Amino acid sequence: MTGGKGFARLIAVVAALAAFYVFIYLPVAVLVLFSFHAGTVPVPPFEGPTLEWYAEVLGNGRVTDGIFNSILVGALSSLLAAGLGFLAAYGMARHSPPGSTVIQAAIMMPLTMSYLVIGLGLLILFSSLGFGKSLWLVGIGHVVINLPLCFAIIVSQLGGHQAALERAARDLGASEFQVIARVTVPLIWPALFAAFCLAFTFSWDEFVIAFLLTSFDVTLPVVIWSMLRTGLNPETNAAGTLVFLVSLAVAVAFELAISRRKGTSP
Amino acid sequence: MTTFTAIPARYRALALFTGTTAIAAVLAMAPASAEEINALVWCDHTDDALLEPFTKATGIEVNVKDYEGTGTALTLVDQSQPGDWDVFVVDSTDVKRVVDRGLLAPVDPGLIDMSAIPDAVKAEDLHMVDGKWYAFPEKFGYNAIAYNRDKVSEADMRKAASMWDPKFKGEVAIYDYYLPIISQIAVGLGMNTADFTADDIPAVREKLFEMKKNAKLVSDVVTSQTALATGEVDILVGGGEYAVASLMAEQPELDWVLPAEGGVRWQQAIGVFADSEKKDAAGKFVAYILSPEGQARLATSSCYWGMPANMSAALTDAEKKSLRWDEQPAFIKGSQRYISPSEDLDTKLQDLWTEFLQQ
Amino acid sequence: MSAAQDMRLSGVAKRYGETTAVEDIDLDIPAGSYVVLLGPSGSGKTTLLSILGGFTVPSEGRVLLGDADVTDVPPAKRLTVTVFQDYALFPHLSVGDNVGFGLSVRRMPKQKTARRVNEALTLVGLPGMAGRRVHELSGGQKQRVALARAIALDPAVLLLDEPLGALDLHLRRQMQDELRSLQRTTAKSFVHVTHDQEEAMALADLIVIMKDGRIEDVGPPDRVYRSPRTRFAATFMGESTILDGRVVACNGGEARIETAQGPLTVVTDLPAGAGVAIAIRPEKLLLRAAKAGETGLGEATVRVVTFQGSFARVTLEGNDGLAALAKVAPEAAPRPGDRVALTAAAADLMLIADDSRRAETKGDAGR
Amino acid sequence: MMTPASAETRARRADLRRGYGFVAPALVWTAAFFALPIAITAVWSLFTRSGRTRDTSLSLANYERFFATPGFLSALVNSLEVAAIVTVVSVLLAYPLAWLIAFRVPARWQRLALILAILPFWTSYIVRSYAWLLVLAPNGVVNQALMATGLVAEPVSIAYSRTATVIGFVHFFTMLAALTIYASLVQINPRLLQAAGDLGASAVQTFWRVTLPLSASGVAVGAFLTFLITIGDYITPQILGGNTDVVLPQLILFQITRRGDIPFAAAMSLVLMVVISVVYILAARRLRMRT
Repeated sequence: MTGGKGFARLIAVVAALAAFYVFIYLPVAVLVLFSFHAGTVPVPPFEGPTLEWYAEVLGNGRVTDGIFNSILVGALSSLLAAGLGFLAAYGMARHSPPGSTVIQAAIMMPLTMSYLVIGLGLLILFSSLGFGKSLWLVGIGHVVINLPLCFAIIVSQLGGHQAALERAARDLGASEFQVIARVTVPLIWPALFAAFCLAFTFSWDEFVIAFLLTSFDVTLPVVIWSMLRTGLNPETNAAGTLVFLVSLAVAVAFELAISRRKGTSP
Repeated sequence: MTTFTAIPARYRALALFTGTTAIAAVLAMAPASAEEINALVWCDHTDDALLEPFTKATGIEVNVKDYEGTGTALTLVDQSQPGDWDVFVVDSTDVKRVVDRGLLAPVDPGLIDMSAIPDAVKAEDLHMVDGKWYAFPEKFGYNAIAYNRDKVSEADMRKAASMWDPKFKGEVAIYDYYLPIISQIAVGLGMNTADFTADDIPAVREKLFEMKKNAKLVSDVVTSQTALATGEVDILVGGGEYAVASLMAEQPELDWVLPAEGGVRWQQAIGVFADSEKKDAAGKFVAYILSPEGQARLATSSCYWGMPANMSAALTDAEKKSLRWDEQPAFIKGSQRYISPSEDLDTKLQDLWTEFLQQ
Repeated sequence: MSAAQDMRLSGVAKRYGETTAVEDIDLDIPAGSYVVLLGPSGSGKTTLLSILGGFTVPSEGRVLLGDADVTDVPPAKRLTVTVFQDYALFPHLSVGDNVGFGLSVRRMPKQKTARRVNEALTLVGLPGMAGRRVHELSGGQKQRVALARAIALDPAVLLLDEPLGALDLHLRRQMQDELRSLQRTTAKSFVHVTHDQEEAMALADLIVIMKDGRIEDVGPPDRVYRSPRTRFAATFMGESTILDGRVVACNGGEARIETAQGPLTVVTDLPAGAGVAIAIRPEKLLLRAAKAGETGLGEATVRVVTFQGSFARVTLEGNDGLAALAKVAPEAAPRPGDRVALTAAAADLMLIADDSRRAETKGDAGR
Repeated sequence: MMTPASAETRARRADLRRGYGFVAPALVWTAAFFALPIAITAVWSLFTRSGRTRDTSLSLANYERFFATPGFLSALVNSLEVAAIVTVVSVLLAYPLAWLIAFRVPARWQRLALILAILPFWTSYIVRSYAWLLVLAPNGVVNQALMATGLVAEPVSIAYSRTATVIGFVHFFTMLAALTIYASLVQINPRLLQAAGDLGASAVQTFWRVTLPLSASGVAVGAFLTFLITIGDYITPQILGGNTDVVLPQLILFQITRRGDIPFAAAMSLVLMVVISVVYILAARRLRMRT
């Protein structure tokens, strides 16, 4: 690399990346800033800072309930989606039943459908069956939308490499369950984890299905939506910032856990 | 040996997570020990400051679901199972319609002190059917014009025609609720909302669509408020004290007026669902909302402020000042109620609104 | 787990739709023998190993282990263990856990497992390595761990799928010796797949030469080398010069055969008129005129001479386009373009029944 | 009696049983909670609402109403336009970002770069859309920056418009498309690029003739997801669009929540479904042709 040209190129790369990150972080920065806004109206110019809105939001039972409900629905539905997705992916990859293109298309189909259509369908289905709206229905809907995603991620990771190792394990006397538990799952653990995390993220932030299928116990996005519609103050910003911080902490914790694991085996 | 130092570390996080959520799930399913009632309400009833004292005093938990507009509320009821709901807060002008659908049970007027409610607000014609009270008036306010005094003159805003005056093109926000806005146009055109029929629709429609040409946005309370506060728009059609009272302290240039032609008065009432299985608890909640303390908390609820129906509400002087307590007699006189549509007319008005949104 | 047992394939074929992977396979693997399946890629040797291991269920025929029919017994329940080409060591487990895997899925007590793991690791020359991580190992060490993992289960038959393919030449030779001695120590049957004929000769009690899904020849290495049954066996298992000919007369077990390089006599009872091939190993092809008891094979032109250390490799073109190959002492090597005479001792002429008769002769190949 | 031929058949059958056994739970779930609801939605779309009750005699009235009313059709057109613009802009922005991260950021920083790009999206989608209102406000960051640099003298009005909706969408989908494109870029064997260079291709030629075709699947997946989610989303246009440029999901939600006309909402969502399916089939065919 010739010094001057290389340096110029480096600057260009850094500048381009910086521009992207500014764009990506712009609303988040404003959001966080105005969560400390001292006025009741979260509009420029900024005044403050104050922690008043955090106290408000943490004292707001609907927000904390919403967070709890969101974690509950997200964790259970993502676990189920990743589990069903894994089983299907494993069956497809290792037993390749005939008609696998059709099966695959059937499993992937919800991915090509708008959440609104899925949510309305479930609303009609459950109301004609006489089921009341509840978080369980939201969880069911979230499994529907996340199952194809989990399936796709996991099936793409179930390659020939693990197949050879699974074959070896079977040869060494492991039952199918033992193969899955002791070889397949540990080997594709990152894919399973990624599928779970992605599913959780989608569930955590999903609005329309949750909006249509809940009444009293609602998830955080629905709480935030009604906060937005029902009062102009920086409490919403504080709630958004808290969500961000929690997510950040979780991401950092997992990142540390993974890198420490790597560190034990140099 | 090495297995246990290396591998389970991968599972540990998941195991912990799974365990926690499983416990959480069990906790969530555990039946709540306290008595619970479900209330379908406007958002001002979702304030913890309003609900907590009641729960503390009676041990009754109140689950609230907020809606905006009677249509939404009725849709929610349609999508529920009988017995799901106990308490209903609804626009006074829709009480009859709701009673016709068999949704409300009569309430015992002995529960509350009627004497402290002004006659215009008491409006027996709205709340009573066949001589029985079905809902009690609890709170009211105005849908008029909120505006930025630095940008537009109060004199202009006092003219109803300013709502569709092309000179304000791009400076107008419209509150996204068909009943008050249509009523407001009707009042602005000199009509009487009580006599509004389907024949009046074409005239309103014309002005409504003229107004849409000026409008920068049609949106819910908060989006409209934000637009007004950020200077995105200067005028909020359908705005009133509920929209700007909370902003005035920081942005004194924001204000609201009733046009000379008159404004529209919103008024909400509280009743008990006919198929509620907890009518006693629901009745206690109604009584609490209409008690002086309940009225004070409701009037200054965080979602929006408004005038308490019960004039004996325990409000401070400062709060009364913010609500323009003293000017109420004149305001009430200068304002009309929402159009009170039949099912058929309501459908027509909603279709009109859908068309308006798509203009 | 088990003492060594005989394993037998009888009438085995495997088809995938229209394509045939292996066909007409009859093979005995005597208990305690080292069998090498030798053949070019695509010859079906890996399919055969897979059928032995239970990963592939044959379309026809039976697989017997001892007296039991194990044709569709899954690998997990079969007394065979496979050492895979790429070792298939579990990257998420330590060396010890890899070796102990088979024992631990059978719920063997931990202490006993640990003891067996150490024994197996010691046997392959890796004592005390149980705590290592797999990715810390060298190629040769991985190979040994894979072996130890298989041996720890004490299988009746150990199946090795090109086990040395990934190693460099030096290491491969060393591992060959170790494999051989491991087989002797454990007294188990080893079935080893390779395409390297030197490896096959170095290891095998019994070599199975395969081509196009069929067995071409089976026998001890020296027999297969000295007297290959088919033309393919003669060229794949070491190089050969092949002369095509026809029996013109047969008399008391000696046949006179006409070739483009002249007449010659070999011991056989083939009838007159039969087409035959005669193979001569390069080191047996002499570049001089025939003496008494030797057979002259005409003249040839030297094409290429390559120095190979202890010998020189000479390719020649003889009468009728014959492609001949000889190995001679370097100091005696001719130069390209020289005309030389070709000669072989009568005993070094290896008779191969012609390809047209292969199908009939192959029938008894496994016996 | 066991014949060897049946051994193979039996083994294959056992394998099939297991295969279907593993796949079955996911299939059943999808059938019960995806296929069935959509089938019921289709039936309901043939009902009509009369007053607050339902007329369950089957008719195409809802579809006739949809296609006969200019307002509804224009919402569909708005939806298509917005989704198309968002898709194109997002991919155009995401590709360079993904390319920079995959090929210009050192390998050990790539993970961090990606995490940094994803992090903001862990904030609530709704709050983020709302935050754009503050960013785009007349006295917001964007206008202040524009005025400070002298690009404009007066604040530009961006919020509550189709532009604002598009910006809100693009913000999210640039990240999403960058992820799918990055995933396909890092799968390209670097030796292929070296080989192209070795065979005399310039950097630009290598990009157009090797890198881009090999990452086409990532682009297609990212673009399709963007289109799909954009055309079905309610939040962003509702918050940022100011209800002036109504899109189909807003009308569907309007029918569900305010008018309670579920049959009509069902008909509209089936129209939306058909549109998405057509786009999906086109995209899938294009992708198959290219690979």
